[in-house]
Amino acid sequence: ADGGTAAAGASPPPVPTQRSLGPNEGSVNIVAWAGYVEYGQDSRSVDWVTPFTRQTGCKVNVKVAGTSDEMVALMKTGQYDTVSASGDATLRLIAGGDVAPVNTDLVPNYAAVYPSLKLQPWNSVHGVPYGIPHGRGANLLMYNEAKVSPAPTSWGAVFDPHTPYAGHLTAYDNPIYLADAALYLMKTQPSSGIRDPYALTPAQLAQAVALLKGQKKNLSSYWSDYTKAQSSFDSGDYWLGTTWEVIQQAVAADGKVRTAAVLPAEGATGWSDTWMVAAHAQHPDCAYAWLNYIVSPTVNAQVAEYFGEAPANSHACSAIKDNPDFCAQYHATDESWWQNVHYWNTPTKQCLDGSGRDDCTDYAQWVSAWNGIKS
Amino acid sequence: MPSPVRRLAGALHRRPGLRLTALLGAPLAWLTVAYLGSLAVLLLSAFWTTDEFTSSVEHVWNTDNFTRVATDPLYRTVALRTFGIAVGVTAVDAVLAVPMALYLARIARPGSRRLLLVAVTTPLWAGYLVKAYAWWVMLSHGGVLDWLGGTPGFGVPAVVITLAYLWLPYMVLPLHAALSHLPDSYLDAAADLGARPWTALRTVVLPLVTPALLAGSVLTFSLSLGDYLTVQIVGGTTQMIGNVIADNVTLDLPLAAAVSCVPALIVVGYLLAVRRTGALESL
Amino acid sequence: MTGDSTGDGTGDSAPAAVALRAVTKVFGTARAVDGVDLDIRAGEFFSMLGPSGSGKTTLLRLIAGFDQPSAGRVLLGGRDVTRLAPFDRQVNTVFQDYALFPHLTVRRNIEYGLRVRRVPRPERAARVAEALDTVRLADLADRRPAELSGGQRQRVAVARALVNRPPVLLLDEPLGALDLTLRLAMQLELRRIQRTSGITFVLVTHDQDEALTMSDRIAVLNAGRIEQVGGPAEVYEHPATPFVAGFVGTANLLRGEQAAHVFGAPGSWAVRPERIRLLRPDEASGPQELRATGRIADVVYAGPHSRFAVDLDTGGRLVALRQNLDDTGPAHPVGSSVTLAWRRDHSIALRD
Amino acid sequence: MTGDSTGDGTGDSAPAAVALRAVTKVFGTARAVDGVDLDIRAGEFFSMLGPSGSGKTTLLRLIAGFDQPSAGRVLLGGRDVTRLAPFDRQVNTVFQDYALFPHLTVRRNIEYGLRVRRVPRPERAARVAEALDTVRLADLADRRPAELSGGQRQRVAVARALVNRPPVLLLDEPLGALDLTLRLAMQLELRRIQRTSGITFVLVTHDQDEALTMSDRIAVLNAGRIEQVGGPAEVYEHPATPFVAGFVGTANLLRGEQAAHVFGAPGSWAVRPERIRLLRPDEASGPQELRATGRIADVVYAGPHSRFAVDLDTGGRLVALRQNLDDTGPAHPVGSSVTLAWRRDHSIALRD
Amino acid sequence: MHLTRGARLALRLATGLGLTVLYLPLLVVLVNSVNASRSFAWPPTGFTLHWWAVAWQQPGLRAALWTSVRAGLGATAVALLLGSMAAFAATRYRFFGRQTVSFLLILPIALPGIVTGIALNAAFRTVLTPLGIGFGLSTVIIGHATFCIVVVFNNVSARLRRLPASGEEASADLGAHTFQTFWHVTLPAVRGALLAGALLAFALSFDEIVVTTFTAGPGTQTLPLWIFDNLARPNQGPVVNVVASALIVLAALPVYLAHRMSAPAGGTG
Ligand SMILES: Nc1ncnc2c1ncn2[C@@H]1O[C@H](COP(=O)(O)OP(=O)(O)OP(=O)(O)O)[C@@H](O)[C@H]1O
Ligand SMILES: Nc1ncnc2c1ncn2[C@@H]1O[C@H](COP(=O)(O)OP(=O)(O)OP(=O)(O)O)[C@@H](O)[C@H]1O
Ligand SMILES: NCCCCNCCCN
Ligand SMILES: [Mg+2]
Ligand SMILES: [Mg+2]
Repeated sequence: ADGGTAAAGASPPPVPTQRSLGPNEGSVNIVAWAGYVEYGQDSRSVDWVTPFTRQTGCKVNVKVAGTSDEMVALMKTGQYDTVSASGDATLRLIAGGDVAPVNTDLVPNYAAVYPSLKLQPWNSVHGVPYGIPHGRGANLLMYNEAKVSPAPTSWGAVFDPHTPYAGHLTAYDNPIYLADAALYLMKTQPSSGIRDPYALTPAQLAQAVALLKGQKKNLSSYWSDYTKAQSSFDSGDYWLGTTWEVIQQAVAADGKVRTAAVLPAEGATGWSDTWMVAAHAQHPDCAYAWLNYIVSPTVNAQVAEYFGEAPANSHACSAIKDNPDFCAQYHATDESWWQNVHYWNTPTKQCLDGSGRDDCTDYAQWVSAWNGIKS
Repeated sequence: MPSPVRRLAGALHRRPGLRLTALLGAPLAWLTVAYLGSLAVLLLSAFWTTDEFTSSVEHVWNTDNFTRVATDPLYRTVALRTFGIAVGVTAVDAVLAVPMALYLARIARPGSRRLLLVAVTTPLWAGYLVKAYAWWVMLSHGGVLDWLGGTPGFGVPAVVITLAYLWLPYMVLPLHAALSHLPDSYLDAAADLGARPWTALRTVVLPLVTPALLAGSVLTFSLSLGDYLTVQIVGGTTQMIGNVIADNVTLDLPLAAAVSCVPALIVVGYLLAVRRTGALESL
Repeated sequence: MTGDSTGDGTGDSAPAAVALRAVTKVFGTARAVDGVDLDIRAGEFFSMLGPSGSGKTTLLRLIAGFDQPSAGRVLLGGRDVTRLAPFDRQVNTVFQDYALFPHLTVRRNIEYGLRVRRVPRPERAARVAEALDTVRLADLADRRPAELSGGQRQRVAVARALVNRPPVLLLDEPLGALDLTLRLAMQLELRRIQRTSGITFVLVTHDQDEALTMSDRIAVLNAGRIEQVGGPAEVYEHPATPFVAGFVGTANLLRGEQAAHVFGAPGSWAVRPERIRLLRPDEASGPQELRATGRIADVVYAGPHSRFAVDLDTGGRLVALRQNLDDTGPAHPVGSSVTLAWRRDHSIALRD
Repeated sequence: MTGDSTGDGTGDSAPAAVALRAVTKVFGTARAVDGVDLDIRAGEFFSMLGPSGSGKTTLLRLIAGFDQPSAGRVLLGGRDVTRLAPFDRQVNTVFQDYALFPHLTVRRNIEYGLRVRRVPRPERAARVAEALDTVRLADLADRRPAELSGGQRQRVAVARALVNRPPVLLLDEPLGALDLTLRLAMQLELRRIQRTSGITFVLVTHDQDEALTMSDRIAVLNAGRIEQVGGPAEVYEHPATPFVAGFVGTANLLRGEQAAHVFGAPGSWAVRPERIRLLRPDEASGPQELRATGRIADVVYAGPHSRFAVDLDTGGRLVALRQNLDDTGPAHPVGSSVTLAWRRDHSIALRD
Repeated sequence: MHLTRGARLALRLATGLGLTVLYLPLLVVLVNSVNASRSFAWPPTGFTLHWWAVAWQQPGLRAALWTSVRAGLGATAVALLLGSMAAFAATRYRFFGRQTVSFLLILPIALPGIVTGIALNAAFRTVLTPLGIGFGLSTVIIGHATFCIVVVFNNVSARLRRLPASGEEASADLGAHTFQTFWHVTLPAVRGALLAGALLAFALSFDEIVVTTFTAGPGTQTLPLWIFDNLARPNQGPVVNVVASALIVLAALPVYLAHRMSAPAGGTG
């Protein structure tokens, strides 16, 4: 990962850090990605909420969010205590004063989290942690082995305007996908001067936009939910495009088409989600209890396996139950593999590339750019 | 001595204004307070601004959002595309619904008529998302349509097809009601005067059911105008005005509110235009 | 329009304007029309008279082609049209509820038949103007039906049918909804139009007065069958059945014993109220007259005439009618004795 | 129900069953009822006769309380009820379309008024049974209205109103939808019920025959005003205005010049068709008679009588009516000359 | 209607085609609910009842269904009350601005759901949150009721317009006061319309996703929200198909009954 200095956006508004834990409040309201907070709603065996409630007496209300933007909006309502924010949301939450710094002393399981995930630009400001890492994944290049040959090794395969696979490409439907284009530019066009895919000057952003506009006409569609992406690969609509490991695993399990997912030469973007606590949490003690619980080795293993990502807790791999190869497949312990993964971060005016400049485009500009591409 | 209820009834009888107020008070209060009030709050918030980074709303009065909606070609392109899709959906539904409603109301035997009507309404229960996804399955390469001969793929045609499918019952129902209330004698009279079926349809039936057709179109048109989920599912890379609003809701609510005025104004204009025909009563 | 010209002659040798041959119409299990044979002559004013549910409308709809007979044939001007659709038949209909198109003006309503048959515009305009004149509605040509009174609507309905110059015009109780004064005026109007146009009119009514005063011939229907066909006087003076006697006018029916006492023979006998004279106490009956004595049970003043209900001494009740020609005649108060007399040949023997 | 017993007496000193005082009803700009003063006596059979739109229904609705007068007062049995709701008034109505409750059986329909007024169950049952008997519907008590014929529905409507024993019963053209035979039978039935119950009946009709034969008194309405109130003979024989003369019977109206020639004085004159004799060529008119000569323009056979339209030599047309007492009288073919005669005192001078 | 044989046949074909189009996607849903493959891709790979069993065992699904039913019933109840009151006022009284009332009623269903949704959301946050009232089932019910009122209003007022006023007048004439008349005469006459309106209102609420998204509180998950979430969850696609299939089958019965009951006695032919 890019371990650049912890350069946050504008200095965050002062929000007090919790000093100690009191008695649990009896319930906790959580905003989370689908699959992070399972209470057996799908299958009785997939349930880590019920034991939590039994242990702590905190009843869990979960609100599943579909996008990072939605998470930010939900946290602004003040009704939620904790959130599993991705890197493209964290800094916005911090800067908006919506979340509080986390007192890691109150989260004993924090100690076992991989050091490479701690105090990163997307989960801390000036060395102050704002959350507990949950797990990580990379946005790989997936392709249909029957349709795409030779096997691609570069993101050029999805950015080639004259691709032989026109009409069967796909891309992730989110402003943060601009970073994928920026990463490609960074590696293939040094003249662009990009040093970090999340730190783009207006000119660099425009280059990324142009690349994506050219790509758009070759797309079958953008994908945002992964069931649809999975089915599209299954049906033959998609032959090639960015993916999450879990999608590729599911398609492989179905066995209808033969696919592979690779980390291209340029590396890839990725995510490392962070559990954060609301600035004005109504149930802060249950929230802390949840933070500690969800990154405990067994639960972290359970979530990671269920969702299909690499766990954050370094003891989790030994707690994986069903698939002995799981940690290997997801490169959980292979830190060198992650060297080429650029975790999602929230673009800010203060360039995140550690240059100290402040002429970078911020997230709002990325959103505008993305809307311009899609309209 | 009359009972108190009877006396109350008698007293109310002498005050028709009071009776009317009692009946109309609650619904009007609900609609103005809960609904118009909310719309006002929304409209008001369009004059605020947001911190672009944190998405926090800042209560600074300005009209930038409206200026942006009016001048940025992005919004014009999307609004025009959306309008075109809504018109297309309405046209497709009208063309499909007229013969169906005609058959149901005037030709099918009474016994099968009821079953057919149930058959038309039942799909409403299948769930909007499920049906949209079913179309996604059918439209995809290697999907049912491909299998049956060819698929238009994902894009504007797919959106029109899917929305037309979703709202078709809303067009059939008012048309069916109007057609079944059409007195037989009008049709007899047309035939008697020498009108062949197609002529009778054109000169008598369609003019008389126009209010119902417009009533159906109010739903097909305005539901299409505001949709943003179907287009996400089958639109490929297409965007509609609903997507622009939805994308901005969480990021920049004031801007979303300003963009909302576009479909809202179109719908209000459409309603005002068809109101004189009695269409709003035929829904 | 085909140029066939049958239906214009009035000679008996010309084919009937409308001919029904063993026509039957069954709805579910009910026989609405039951084996009807009928010839309607070209140019005549023909009425179908019968109580509610007797099949009048059904018969009309079979002629117009709105329904198909279950059995039998329908001929127009000698041509079998049984299987033809309404829009292929040379008849027009004036509907009971008029069935004016609400979205069209009076003029456009009247023009409709010409328009759908693609009559050229100048001819159309001329014929519509003429029809508007015939029914005296030129002033209201640009109104919609909703803005007209009942009588005006009725006239539009007639004009809308007439403008097509059909050989046969069918009218289903066109005057039912009008009040008396208007009804009488419209009766005259229809009769005038029929005479001047020479079109065959087939009028359905349940009003015996209307049928008697307007028609050249009348068919009396009962339960889907024709009971009698004839001129008004024939049907009224010589009813073929008790049903006809009772439905067309007041029957004054006596049967069995009671009839035997009065008419001298058993069976079903009738005598029309207007044929009966109320004798003054001193007055003798004529040589050709039957007589009966009784007591006045009821006197009803009805303006032009009064009705006297008399309970006969030998049983049964007869109603006598007396024109209020004069108010100096003898009073016959309720309860007083009275003698009735009528010409022997005005007694009507009925087959049951 | 309050126990007030007014409206049962028939003496003139008792308060009127229904009294209208300067009642006006305005709809928008139209005066549907225009300054009506009227007293209806307890126990009488009163009719309101008038053309369509003359305000008959509106008047009835004002009495029943469905509408409120724009000005004036409504009194029932001497008590001012102008501001009372229909359910607080002692009248019942038989509606033109009967307005039977479709979801209730005949019995439950009839019982309705008693039930909502909480009459105890045993009394209710007895009174319903009695009412069913009165209208002869005991057999059909468990049917729904949809399963009844028009005449039967009409009788249910009457029973439903009568069972409440209202002092006043309002009937809005209750017989309009029935065919002639049935209508005559129901007229007798209603008259019988009114006589035996002693209830004040107020009947709205546009059928002059019905009004003349059924009523004790008649009010003739025109354009929201009462033109004349009187007994049937009074209204018919001595119409107060040309409108009444024309609406109640055939007017035979002559004016100005034409009237002067025939009646000997200018002004508006009328003579009833049944008063006119058609003289045989050799026949002389009587000393008290007026006479006029003319030419037969039309002869209409109408069953009980024939109508002769005569164009007078001095201008104008008169219709003469002749009872078909006898078919031996002289024929008066169309076009022949004829002399008409009528008693001088049967000439009606009309104020315009 | 007087049609040539050809026209009749054409209409029959068109209707058949229309119904085929209406049901083809539903058939796809049904087939996918027994499709061994986890994705919706066509054609299916094999038959299984596994997903039906899985669906049966999901407490989250059952909870969402129950929430939807409660929201639907609540919204329907409000819509029935307010919609029929407005219908009575609009059909039995003449007053200035009657047109405006029906316009106002129709607005919530005609305006895009997202506009309604974010407007309500903004208003609730401005008004309710400071009062300490959070989002929950009741806010969902308020949102749904707002656009359901019009369907009850339309059904009831169409019925009332065709219902001659003479029935109510006859009742008053026979001594029934206003409330007795309503109970004994008017209510039986409009029962079918109320039922039809209620059914449609419930269906609209039951299927609403956009307005729900913006008005639901943290613990409130309706069935459409559950479907929305689960379409984006691993392995849940087939279960969603099961739910949809079950709903179609279950819905046909009440819809049929409602059509029977809402057809007035001697109804139009
Ligand atoms: N479409 C139909 N379906 C079933 N029965 C019918 C139909 N049309 C008419 N009938 C029945 O056929 C019989 C004759 O009906 P028709 O309408 O011809 O009578 P009508 O003489 O015109 O009566 P009215 O004077 O009341 O108009 C009646 O018993 C009627 O109920
Ligand atoms: N509710 C109303 N609104 C407006 N005008 C009305 C209303 N009711 C009656 N009128 C008008 O008042 C006048 C009298 O109507 P009313 O119904 O009393 O006549 P009517 O004598 O009963 O006629 P008909 O014999 O046709 O029943 C008519 O011109 C009518 O159009
Ligand atoms: N989103 C499901 C569509 C059902 C119709 N909803 C109408 C609500 C519009 N405000
Ligand atoms: Mg008929
Ligand atoms: Mg009237």
